[in-house]
Amino acid sequence: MKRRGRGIACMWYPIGFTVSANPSAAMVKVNEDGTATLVTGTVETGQGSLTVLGQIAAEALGIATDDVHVVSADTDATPMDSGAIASRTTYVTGNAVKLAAEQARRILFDAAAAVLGVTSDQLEARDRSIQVKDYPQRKLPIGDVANHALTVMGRPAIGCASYNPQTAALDPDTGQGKPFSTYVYATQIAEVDVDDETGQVDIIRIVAAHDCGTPINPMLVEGQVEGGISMGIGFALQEQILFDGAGRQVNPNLTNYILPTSLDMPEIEIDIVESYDPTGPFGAKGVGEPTSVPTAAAILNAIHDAVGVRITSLPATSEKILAAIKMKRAASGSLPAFYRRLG
Amino acid sequence: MSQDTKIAEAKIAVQPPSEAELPAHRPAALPAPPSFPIEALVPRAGEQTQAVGQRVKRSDARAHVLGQTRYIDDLSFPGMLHAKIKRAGIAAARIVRVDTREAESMPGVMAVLTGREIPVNAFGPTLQDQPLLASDRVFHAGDGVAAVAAVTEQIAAEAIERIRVDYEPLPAVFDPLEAMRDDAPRVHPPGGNIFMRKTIRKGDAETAFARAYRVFEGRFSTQMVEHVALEPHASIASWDANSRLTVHSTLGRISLGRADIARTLQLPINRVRVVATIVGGNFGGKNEISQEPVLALLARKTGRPVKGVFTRAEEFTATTTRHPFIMEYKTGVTAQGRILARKVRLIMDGGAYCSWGETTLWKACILCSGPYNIDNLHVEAIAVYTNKTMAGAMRGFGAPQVCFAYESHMDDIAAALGIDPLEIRLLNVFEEGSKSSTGQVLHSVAVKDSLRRAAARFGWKEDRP
Amino acid sequence: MDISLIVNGETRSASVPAETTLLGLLRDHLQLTGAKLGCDVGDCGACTVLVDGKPVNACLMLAGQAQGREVLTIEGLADAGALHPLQKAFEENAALQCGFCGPGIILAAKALLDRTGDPTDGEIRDALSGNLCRCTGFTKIVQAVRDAARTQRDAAAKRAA
Amino acid sequence: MKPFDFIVAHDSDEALAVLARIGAGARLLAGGTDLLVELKAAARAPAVVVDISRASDLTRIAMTEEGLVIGAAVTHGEILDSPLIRRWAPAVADACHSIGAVQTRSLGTLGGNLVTCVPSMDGGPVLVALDALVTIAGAAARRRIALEEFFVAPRRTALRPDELLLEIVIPKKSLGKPADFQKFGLRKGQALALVNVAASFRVGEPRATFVEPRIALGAVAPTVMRAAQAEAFLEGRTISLEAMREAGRIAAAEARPITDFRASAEYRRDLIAVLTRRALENARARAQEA
Repeated sequence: MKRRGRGIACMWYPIGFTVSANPSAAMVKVNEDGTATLVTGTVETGQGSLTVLGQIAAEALGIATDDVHVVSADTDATPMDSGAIASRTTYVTGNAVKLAAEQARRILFDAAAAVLGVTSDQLEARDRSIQVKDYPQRKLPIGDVANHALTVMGRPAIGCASYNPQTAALDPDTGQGKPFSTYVYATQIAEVDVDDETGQVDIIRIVAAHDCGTPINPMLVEGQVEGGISMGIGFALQEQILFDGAGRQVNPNLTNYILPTSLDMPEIEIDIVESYDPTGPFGAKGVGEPTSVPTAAAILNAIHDAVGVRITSLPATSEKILAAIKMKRAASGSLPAFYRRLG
Repeated sequence: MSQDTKIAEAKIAVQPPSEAELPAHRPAALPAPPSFPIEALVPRAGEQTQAVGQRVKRSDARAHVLGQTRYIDDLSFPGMLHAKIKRAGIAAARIVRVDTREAESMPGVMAVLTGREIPVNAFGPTLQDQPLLASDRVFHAGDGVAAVAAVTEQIAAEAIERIRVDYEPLPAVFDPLEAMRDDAPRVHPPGGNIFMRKTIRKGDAETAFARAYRVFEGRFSTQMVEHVALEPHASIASWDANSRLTVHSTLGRISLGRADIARTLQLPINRVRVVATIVGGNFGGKNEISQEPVLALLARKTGRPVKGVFTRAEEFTATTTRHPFIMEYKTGVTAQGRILARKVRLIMDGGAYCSWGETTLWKACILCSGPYNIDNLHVEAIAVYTNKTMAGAMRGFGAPQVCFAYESHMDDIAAALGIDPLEIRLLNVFEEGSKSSTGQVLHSVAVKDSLRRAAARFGWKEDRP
Repeated sequence: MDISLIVNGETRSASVPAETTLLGLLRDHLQLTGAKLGCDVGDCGACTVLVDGKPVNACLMLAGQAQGREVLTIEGLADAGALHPLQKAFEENAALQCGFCGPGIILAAKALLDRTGDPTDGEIRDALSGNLCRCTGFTKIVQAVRDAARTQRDAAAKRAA
Repeated sequence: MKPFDFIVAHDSDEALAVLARIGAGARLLAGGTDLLVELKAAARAPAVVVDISRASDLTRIAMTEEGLVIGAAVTHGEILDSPLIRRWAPAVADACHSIGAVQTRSLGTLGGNLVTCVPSMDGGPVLVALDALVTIAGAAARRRIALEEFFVAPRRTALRPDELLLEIVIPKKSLGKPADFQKFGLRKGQALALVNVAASFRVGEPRATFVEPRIALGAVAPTVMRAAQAEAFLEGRTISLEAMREAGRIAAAEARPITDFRASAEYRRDLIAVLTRRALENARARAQEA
């Protein structure tokens, strides 16, 4: 029969490389009509990083996300970036983008200040305008300002910046130090049914509460969580590279390396935990990797809750689970005749 | 306004030709007419311009749904050749002889390359212990031993079957615990198989165990898994008239990829250009060069662009994987469930090469105590070579492995003490200003919130049926 | 051998070796690179196209088998004037991340919606079980298919009214 | 794939003529979902691939005097869409639905599934449990044998090099017979069977006994096997859960599973016992619905 169980797991995970420098640089060019071009050396590998970076540039310039065009991934044209790795893009490259956009914005403020008769630090960029703080009626369209900076002042509004997260070396004997600038946190709870005759696990649902600092784009944060969980499910229950006695892989194909399919994925409920990291761009941290960190633990704890067996080696295949159930029954003396005969 | 939008707004009207104008059979090479995006993505003037926190559509979504995103394998250049790499298929051996004559004589084969022809035949983000093509010694079965460029992929595939390699088999080791023994075969002689150690020591774990209400022990292990990005590793190498190399590649980190390509080919960095399009999935698996210098050398030999696309089998056997771990935990707690001390021993199976093993070992070492306040902590983490597929960067760098262990262990402790799994976590987790395993003072700590919100959403405290 | 077939509503022909797959014909000879090569043995579904309205793995079909048949690839899904409701829903939901599985998934979903106007989540998941996706966990993909089905039903109801 | 020639056969006679002419150098392609995978990995290509996917006499589903006839080149998708099969042999549709995913079922054929004859095939057990027959066409003559006799060994059938599988016949007596198909794989989508079991029986009057029980097992022997001892145990016995459970135990004991990287023999035995009981339970439920 199917037995229901639930399991919880929480985790912490750092943003960026361990101690070592991992800078990103970025360039933001405000065009003479107020649109902008962001140039970044990162590579879009599916996370939506270019969209998020565009949003950060747009927010800093007070324009719409679609006003920003993002150029990426060409070493001849784009500045240094440590890459799409270590959940660092939103935080590290995002900080670089924000700094670059702010540099460009400073030029716009300088241009607007003279026209509006205020000092640069009295200005803000909002709603496609450069305006006097607290006096929204005193404003200039951002395109006019950019054009003025370019054609009258001869100072195109271009900003370049780089960012490297702050870390401190670890003591080689004690490991004490500051290996990362910041961390994210999460909890996932899994609900499962375990068939106690076959060991098969049905994951009913997973609730995931993730902290990523400010979610720059909640829809993309959800996408990361959902995808990370699917990878975590494979890690928990199905996936493994197997070797023969001579060190050759037995299952190097998608027939026998068992990925979760659409039918294997449960309902996922996501809660983005409110949080703000003052060191991140607009309070953001990151979300890519941590989404698949607690999934296996939550599922394995749920299996334990359902049928009382602790599987200590992944993946928790149905065969492993059934063997553990049988062993438990044998140990408790309540071994059904069914198993006694076959055993 | 983005470039896409300009195209969209222009609403290029293409009138399809009438039936009568169309020839019944079009020549095969004629590309299909492109579809055009329809509505503009730009908000109307006057709409709020707040960008952060918005559920903005992805900037690549339109191209994705139209099938217009160009991945590396969707590109081709005039005269382009196709490369295939011959894989060793043996886990440890000395390469006695590589006979490429039959392959070279096949019609359509334009060039063959072996490891000896690579200027600097070693790479790796920490230790440069990995050859691009094995030249003297094979370290795992997925090592490449020779490469072919041919006019079609089919001919290249057949040509590598006709390359004969004589091996002198060497003793191999596959189990990390066996590999740690002094008498084990050495994966990279003369060095030993333990290629890295990390330690964390904080407080005094042994003394704290002695005063603990109970001490729990657990041993956990995890398997080797593959990233399985749907898009296989693919690259195209071509040279221009000024001997400048352009590599279109699925690399997820082009800045460092370029440096590696330049170094292995002994080129000034400014003579190398790396272009990535949108990568069809990474998850850590596309953060290092793989075949790019090999393709570059084949392209230089032939004077033609050379494309290489890994087969799905190569994705498994010749690219990095997730590190398997063996994790031993010992935890001392009070009767109320507060953790007094923890001791952890981690053994990480690196496979044949270090790759991103150092950062994986470090992250596992730092994170393995969990998001918990533990004053007395001792972690020993060891990385070991074996003659298996190399492990490398993969989503979480050791964190999913140790989380499985520390959270399974936590539930076992909770069950033994009769404490609710949620409560024991709330009792021990970090708060704002907590000190981490490395003594770092933590800020913007949200783990308690995440526990409470997940529990509320799930209905953890509601009566169970 | 000479192949003639209808691709995205147009008659196309090509002369290819007999061992050419339909996927090879589309990508290498007809320059339609929307269908992707992900595994080459029918496990991943990235090469899914519709042949006479049915989803097939183009890597497991010889070009010769498609002789005279109607093939729909992702490039032919949008009408000259509008995105297909599935394309619109996938875009709005950010249902694709790296996008590599997308053309196959959208076409598999189209085959489902052509047969079933109001599919259950179970039917949607069953229809997509031949398309592996490593990025999304399928949550937003299922949502997008659901949304597209509703859009189509609403449009049909409007037409009927 | 290595080069080969491609010929389209419009009916079985054309295909047989090619086989007669070229012999073992020719391979028949029905759906191609197995054949192309094989050819992509093969060191040598066949001389000719003969496409029978549109052969007119291999693609029919029809009710005849003898029973329900399914052409060898009928796809799994067509079986799922067939009201005849859904009405008279729903367990066959269930088995076909469990094969691969929709893409596989669009191309893959029932005949191909049987002829490829891998131990884990899903089409075989359910048809054996329904006492299906197959018609084999040769250059000179046709012959009909029980499907059970058709399977010889892994990847080997009773077909001679100059013969082809023409059609599958579910005999009249088995139409509407309560039956069920159970499969256990390593995941829910695109699963290969670790074990599959099909069971059928008729409900005897007046005491509700098992009549003509059939239990066929897949993936636990070189080819599809009948659990003869379990069937004998059930024959004439009053239908009960305990009897079904015991039949499962007997079937598990008489199976000959192997250990491979997918699962151990012991686990497969455990699964047979469970799946056999569940197949019998579901067949009874179908009988009660009817």
